[in-house]
Amino acid sequence: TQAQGATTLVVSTDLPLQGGSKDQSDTTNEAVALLIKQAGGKAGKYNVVLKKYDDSTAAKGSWDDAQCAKNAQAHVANRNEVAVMGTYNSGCAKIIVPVLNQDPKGPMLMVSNANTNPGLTKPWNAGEPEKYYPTGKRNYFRVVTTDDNQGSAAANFAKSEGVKKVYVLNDRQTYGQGVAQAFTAEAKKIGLTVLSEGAVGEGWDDKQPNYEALFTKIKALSPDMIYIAGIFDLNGGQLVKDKVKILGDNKTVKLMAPDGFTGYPDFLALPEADGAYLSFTGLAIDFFPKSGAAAKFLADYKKEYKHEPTGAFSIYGAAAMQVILDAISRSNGTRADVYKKAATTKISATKSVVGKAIAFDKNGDTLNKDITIEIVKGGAEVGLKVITVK
Amino acid sequence: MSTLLEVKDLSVAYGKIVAVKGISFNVDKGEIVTLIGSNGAGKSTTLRTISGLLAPKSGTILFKGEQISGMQGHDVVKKGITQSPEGRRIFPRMTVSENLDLGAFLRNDKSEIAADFDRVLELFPRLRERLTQKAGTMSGGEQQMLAVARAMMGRPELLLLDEPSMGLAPVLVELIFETIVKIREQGTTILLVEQNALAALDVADRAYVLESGSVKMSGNASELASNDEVTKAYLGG
Amino acid sequence: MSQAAVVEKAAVRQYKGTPGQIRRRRIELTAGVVLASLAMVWIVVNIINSPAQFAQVFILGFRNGLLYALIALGYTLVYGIIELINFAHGDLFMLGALFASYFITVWFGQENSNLAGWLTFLAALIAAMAFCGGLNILIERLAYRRLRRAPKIAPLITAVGVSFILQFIGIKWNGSTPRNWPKVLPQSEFTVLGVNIAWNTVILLLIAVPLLLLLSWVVTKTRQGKAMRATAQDQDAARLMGIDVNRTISFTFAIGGALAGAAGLLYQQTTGTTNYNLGFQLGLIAFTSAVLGGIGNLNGAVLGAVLIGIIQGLNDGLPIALGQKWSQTVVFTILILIMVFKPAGLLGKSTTEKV
Amino acid sequence: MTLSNELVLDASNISVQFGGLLAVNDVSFNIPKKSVVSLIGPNGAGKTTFFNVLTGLYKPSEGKVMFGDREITDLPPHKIASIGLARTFQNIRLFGLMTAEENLLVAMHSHLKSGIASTILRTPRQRKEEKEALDTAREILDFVGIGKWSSEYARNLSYGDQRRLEVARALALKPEILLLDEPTAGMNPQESAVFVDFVHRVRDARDVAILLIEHDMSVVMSVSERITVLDRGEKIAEGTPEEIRSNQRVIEAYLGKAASEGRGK
Amino acid sequence: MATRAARKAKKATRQPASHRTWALGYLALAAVMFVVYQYALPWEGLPLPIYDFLQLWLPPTAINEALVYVICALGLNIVVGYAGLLDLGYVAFWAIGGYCAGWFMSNFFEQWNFHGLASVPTTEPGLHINFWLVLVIGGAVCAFFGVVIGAPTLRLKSDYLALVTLGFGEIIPQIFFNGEDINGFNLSNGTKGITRLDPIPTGVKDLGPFDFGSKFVIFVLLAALMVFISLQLRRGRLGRAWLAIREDELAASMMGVPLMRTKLASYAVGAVAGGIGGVAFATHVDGVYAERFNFSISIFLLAMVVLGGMGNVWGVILGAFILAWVNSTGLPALGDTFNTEFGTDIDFPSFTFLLFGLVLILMILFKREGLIPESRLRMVLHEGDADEELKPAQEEKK
Ligand SMILES: Nc1ncnc2c1ncn2[C@@H]1O[C@H](COP(=O)(O)OP(=O)(O)OP(=O)(O)O)[C@@H](O)[C@H]1O
Ligand SMILES: Nc1ncnc2c1ncn2[C@@H]1O[C@H](COP(=O)(O)OP(=O)(O)OP(=O)(O)O)[C@@H](O)[C@H]1O
Ligand SMILES: [Mg+2]
Ligand SMILES: [Mg+2]
Repeated sequence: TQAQGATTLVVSTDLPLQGGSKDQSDTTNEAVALLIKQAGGKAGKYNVVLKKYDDSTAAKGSWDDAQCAKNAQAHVANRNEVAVMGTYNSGCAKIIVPVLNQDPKGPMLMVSNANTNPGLTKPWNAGEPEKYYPTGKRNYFRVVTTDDNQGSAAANFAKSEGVKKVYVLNDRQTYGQGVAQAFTAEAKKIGLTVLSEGAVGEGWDDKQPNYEALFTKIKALSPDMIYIAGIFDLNGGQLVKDKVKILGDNKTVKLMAPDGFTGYPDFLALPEADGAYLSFTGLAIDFFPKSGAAAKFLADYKKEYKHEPTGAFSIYGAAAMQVILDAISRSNGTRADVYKKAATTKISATKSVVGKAIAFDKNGDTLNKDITIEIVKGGAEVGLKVITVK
Repeated sequence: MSTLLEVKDLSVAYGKIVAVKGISFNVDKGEIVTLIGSNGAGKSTTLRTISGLLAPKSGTILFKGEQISGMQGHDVVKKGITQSPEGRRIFPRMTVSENLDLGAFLRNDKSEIAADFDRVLELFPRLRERLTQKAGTMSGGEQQMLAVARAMMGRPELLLLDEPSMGLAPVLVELIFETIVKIREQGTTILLVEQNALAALDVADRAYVLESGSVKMSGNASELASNDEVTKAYLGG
Repeated sequence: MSQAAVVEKAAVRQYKGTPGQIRRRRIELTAGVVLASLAMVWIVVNIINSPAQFAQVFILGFRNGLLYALIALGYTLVYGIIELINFAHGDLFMLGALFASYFITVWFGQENSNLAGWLTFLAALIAAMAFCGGLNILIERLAYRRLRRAPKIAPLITAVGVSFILQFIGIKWNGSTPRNWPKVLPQSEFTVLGVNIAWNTVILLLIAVPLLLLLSWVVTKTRQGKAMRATAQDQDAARLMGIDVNRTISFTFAIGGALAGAAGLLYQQTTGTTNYNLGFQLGLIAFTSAVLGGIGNLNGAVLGAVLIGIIQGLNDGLPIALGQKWSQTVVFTILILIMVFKPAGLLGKSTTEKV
Repeated sequence: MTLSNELVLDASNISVQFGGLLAVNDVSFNIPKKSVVSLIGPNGAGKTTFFNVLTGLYKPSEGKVMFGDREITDLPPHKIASIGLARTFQNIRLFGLMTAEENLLVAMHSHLKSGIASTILRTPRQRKEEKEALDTAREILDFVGIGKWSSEYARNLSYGDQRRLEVARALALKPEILLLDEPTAGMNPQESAVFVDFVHRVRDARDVAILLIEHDMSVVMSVSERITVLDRGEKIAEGTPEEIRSNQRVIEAYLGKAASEGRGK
Repeated sequence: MATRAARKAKKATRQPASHRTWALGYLALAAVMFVVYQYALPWEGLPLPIYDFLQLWLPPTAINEALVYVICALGLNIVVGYAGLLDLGYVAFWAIGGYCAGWFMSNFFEQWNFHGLASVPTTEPGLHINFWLVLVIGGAVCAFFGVVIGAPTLRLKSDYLALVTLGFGEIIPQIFFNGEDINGFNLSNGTKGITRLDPIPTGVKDLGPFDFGSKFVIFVLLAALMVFISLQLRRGRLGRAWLAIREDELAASMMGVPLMRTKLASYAVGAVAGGIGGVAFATHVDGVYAERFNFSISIFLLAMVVLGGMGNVWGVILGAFILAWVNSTGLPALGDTFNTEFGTDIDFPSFTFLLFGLVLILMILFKREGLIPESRLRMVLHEGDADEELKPAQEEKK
């Protein structure tokens, strides 16, 4: 009954607004707000207003599991709320999704712009993904593809570039380890020598002042390529600088990183980044079509806020919100209906703010499984090719 | 004789507890004045206030006519007042000679300092034996000697001694009182707080008897020593 | 007392402790020797296995250790004087690094290693030291001074509060993600016996070592140093000696801060990266170094810091080691072992209380 | 020596060395049951150090300490305390933020049995034990004359009462020997005189032997049955107060002319 | 129900009047909140403004989370407030408790199959043990680790001890953080965490994520248990020994108090609370994540103990509650309200560091004895105040 007669519905974002992810989350919120504003604050016949939730706390300075639990309850408790855009961290999603799923008036829809852990939607660890959906209904969707896809695409690309021996590093986070695991597995399968030990390679500690000793060790193994599976924010700049310092430039020993390194002007500005290969699970900002909705949205964003978004994830936030608005507009305005409509979302490439059509498979994963391979040249990401994962 | 130190209507409180309640007294140049009184009478509190470790609640302290109440401790020392405090308060992790050195912290006259150094060691030969021992490991009495010696190193005009004979062996108690007289002869004025009232009255010119934060009696030391009330209460007679 | 007895007494054995203590010490010694020899075996195996690599990572670790040392000294100085574990110190260092970055790159626009860059670097050294020293004085004045007589834990919590505020400044100034800066120190290296040594390591050494020497001269030889040591042991007694306790404490915070400023600049110039939470991690390591060496002891802080730097370097960079992700665990395990065998830190002296 | 009773404590050939300094040099010393004996000597003679050996705070380089027929040389301080050797401190060391009776209850720690579980559950046994302990504590406080302060914080008591409380706390250990280190320091002669009576009362009513370190000769001479004199770590004399008073060596090293002339303090 | 248990408990203990008042107040408040959460909030007829107000300022999950902090802070209070030992790594116990819940109440160890009175069907793979037993296990494991950590280190002097506890507080969480592959063994699932725990069996109903009303009661009772244990111990033989050690270690040992054993006991008892809090917290968020257990949480807990009033359980409860609330709810709700009221668009989360820092500093400067100080402590702290009142006159002169 919560939507009875109500024409104003609440849509929310749930992101870490404090600590290390703050900038990224802020620009995401900006993009989402802009999208809603451009839609005139409407989704079909409903008025929509945006509410921002913060899943981080001051004491911890990063996403906080208890805060996620609290937000989950708050989403459900907020009588007019019908959908959540988020979260940024897969761990947080694992706490929120089951609660939204069991919402007595729901389930409530959640669309993420950044969760890449496969287990949220498909079999991965024990009990996954079923344990996140106690009611058996699927209320969770994401507009980015999962870690496993891009790791294997990267391995294949590396082989095609003549790489024989590769050393894998990961940022010790869920995302980085997932990509590293997929890369390592695929690399071994296709006959590359993986110099690092273990299924996910070696973890780097983002709190270390520098990585020269680490690369000195790696140098002794004389790899052809370093695969850095992780997020640039986790001291990736230092890592790349020290890689070049010890192992030489990215022609001598190749460097490759997943989309956790894309869309960072800071990274591209580094002289040491030159020649590095990047992969992206979708399109990096620089790859957005130079015309159409995506280009326009980016231009509008810059005009509205006078700065660039921190990364592609921010624009993907707007894309996720597009999905939500689309679902609401086709729904009867109740939670129980909105989530159902999301499964049938189809946003065409011309309308999508990320320049690619958006639709979901039965798990809630995006059908968009293109992995773009790029190279850093002259301070910009330059596309090399697109690998489509089967 | 000119008045060196003048305390007027001094009150000092620890939070709500008023430990010194409007006492007045004065010390003339070249005198030995003693404050006696039972435990908790406020003697040490008075000395701590003169030295600037506590700020008075009300009242004034004049030193050579200049107001020093409320001055910071180090400024008071600069004016020429040093104290050998109750409980010794030597620097435990420094050696004996470093402690003595600090006694002369504000002085710059190297040769004079060296002379004074010798002088105090002459007075307390035990300290000379132990120049490199960490002060904190010395025996109670040895620490007491050090505290007095250290205060003397400041070569003050007014020396405040808070129970200098506490914990000293009888021979040394004698010695300390002899020393007090000697110091005075060299031109230092002394304000002495003692439990050993008999000995204190013996060397002092004048005395004030403190009780629960107020001056109860005052007068000539020898007169007080023969006063019945005083004898009964403080001299164990 | 007979003559014989006196002679006999002259031969009294040096005090060794009770049988219980001796037994315990023997167990500890054995354990210590076993652990130390395991460590030696590990080191020797690695040296034989890859000598050049060993030397290389040793030097890299040593350089990080020097940076830790500059921060650790600030901890130790402040602890030494008012027994406060100043949690905000690491964050002060972070602000120092940020200040230096802005000074060199934004305000003076230097991006390359040339004469102008060099001069700016020297100016930045002085400016960063002044900036952090001044800031530290201000912090002491506003946040800690009123708590002089409060139980130790009160200023400790205040320090946490200050740390939050400094991080707030950091996040506003730097942004929430690591920022990369150009360096004006030369990035080239020279090779000695197959080991690469960066020029900036040499520069670091040339700045850090004189600073350390200067500091130890100040503390052991000057009047100020004397005042510091006296204040550390008994503030009231120090006042009675004519020492201006407040000024002495301010001075201590000033030099602690100045060292953090220097460390900030040197850090920024060797790594080229700043982050708002930089101070947290390095502060933790520096604090650990200070305690490892014996808190309050200047030489101890330097020794502890260099040791931790080297251990981290070896652990990160040797083929037969646990690897970087266990770096923190290795450091703290070693710390705990040393504390067990040497409870007052490497150079600290355990003082027994006299009753 | 006139005292031929049974010994409660027998320390033989104790030496303590700090670096190059022999602070206690081959001192043998004993305490007969229910006696009051004193240890005097110039400053730095080694009295406190010797005391610390008896209470287990320092371990001697040489020699051994027997308590009855048990050797206690190597026992940790808390064990020695719990088997019956209690002390007070040269500088008062009460638990200032605990009430007077709590101070006593702490000292009874080793005599109480209840563990964590029974304390949480307040078993009948635990409650009985606590009640008895509290009664004992109050009784001792009454005995030393500060019963009315039993629930006052120790730090709020006056100096003299704090001294009493220290003794009371030591008595709560049910000691066979009570060691007092300069208990009258900071008292005026009047208060010291009261203290002398007090010591006698304790000895008589509480069945303990008392070892006293003291510089106040009027106190020492009036309470001690036997006096031992240390100088520079060595025992230079031992005997009754009269013997000590007239011992030339003691006069020279310690008492000084005035004292020997009978001026007491 | 909550009150009856408490009444019984109270009879058994005969706490002094003030404790009785506080306990009554605590339980009465808890009862009111239970009614609100269990019955008023889900009631459709509740006026929207009240509903919104409660959801914004006092959401049940935030209260439950705060209660977990209360439990842990009470444990830390035993170590820091009672025994006077500075512990900078208390989060390690929280972590161990949390992983006990993760290991024994989920399908994480799918390779093993064991069911102990669990609330899930026996067909579920993994170790499944009844929540109430896991509480006991968590507490016991933590007590064991408390002793293990304490034994080699408790002879250290205070600040060295603080550092060693800090070391353990860093090592143990890092083992969980890196624990996905320890020689091939998956101990903790690394940063992915262990998610979805078994519901809490109560005999009537199994409690899942939505039953915060019932979980609230459980947490209230666990906290009450910790209060009870704290008060009972404090007023017994061990509690006195702790206080004595806090006051003067050397004198305590000379009065027959065995230092090592007494300190270890405080560590062990404190650790039990950490373990219980850890298990409770895991069920609260329905999972365990290695990233939670960092140094800042240890410090946060310490701040709760100090700000509440070291040594006074009621103060600690209040301190923990307030800080936890400010952190999770107060600051964001304040920002929200401000922005809606004044139509501004201020980025409040970016000021939380500043506000939080100011809260800590101002509290210490102006209310340093804590919100509800222990009477003993008030004395020392006021002594400082007194000097301060005296000092300014001098300092201005400078
Ligand atoms: N730091 C303090 N805080 C609170 N009260 C104090 C403090 N110091 C002293 N007092 C109180 O002030 C009063 C005077 O104490 P003071 O030390 O001046 O006495 P005194 O005459 O020196 O005694 P004594 O002969 O014992 O040294 C006493 O009642 C004492 O309890
Ligand atoms: N830890 C130590 N290190 C070095 N010397 C010490 C140590 N402890 C005591 N001494 C020295 O041993 C000697 C004996 O000290 P002790 O404290 O036993 O003397 P005491 O007889 O109690 O003297 P007092 O009457 O002055 O208290 C002193 O000279 C002292 O300096
Ligand atoms: Mg006094
Ligand atoms: Mg002595």
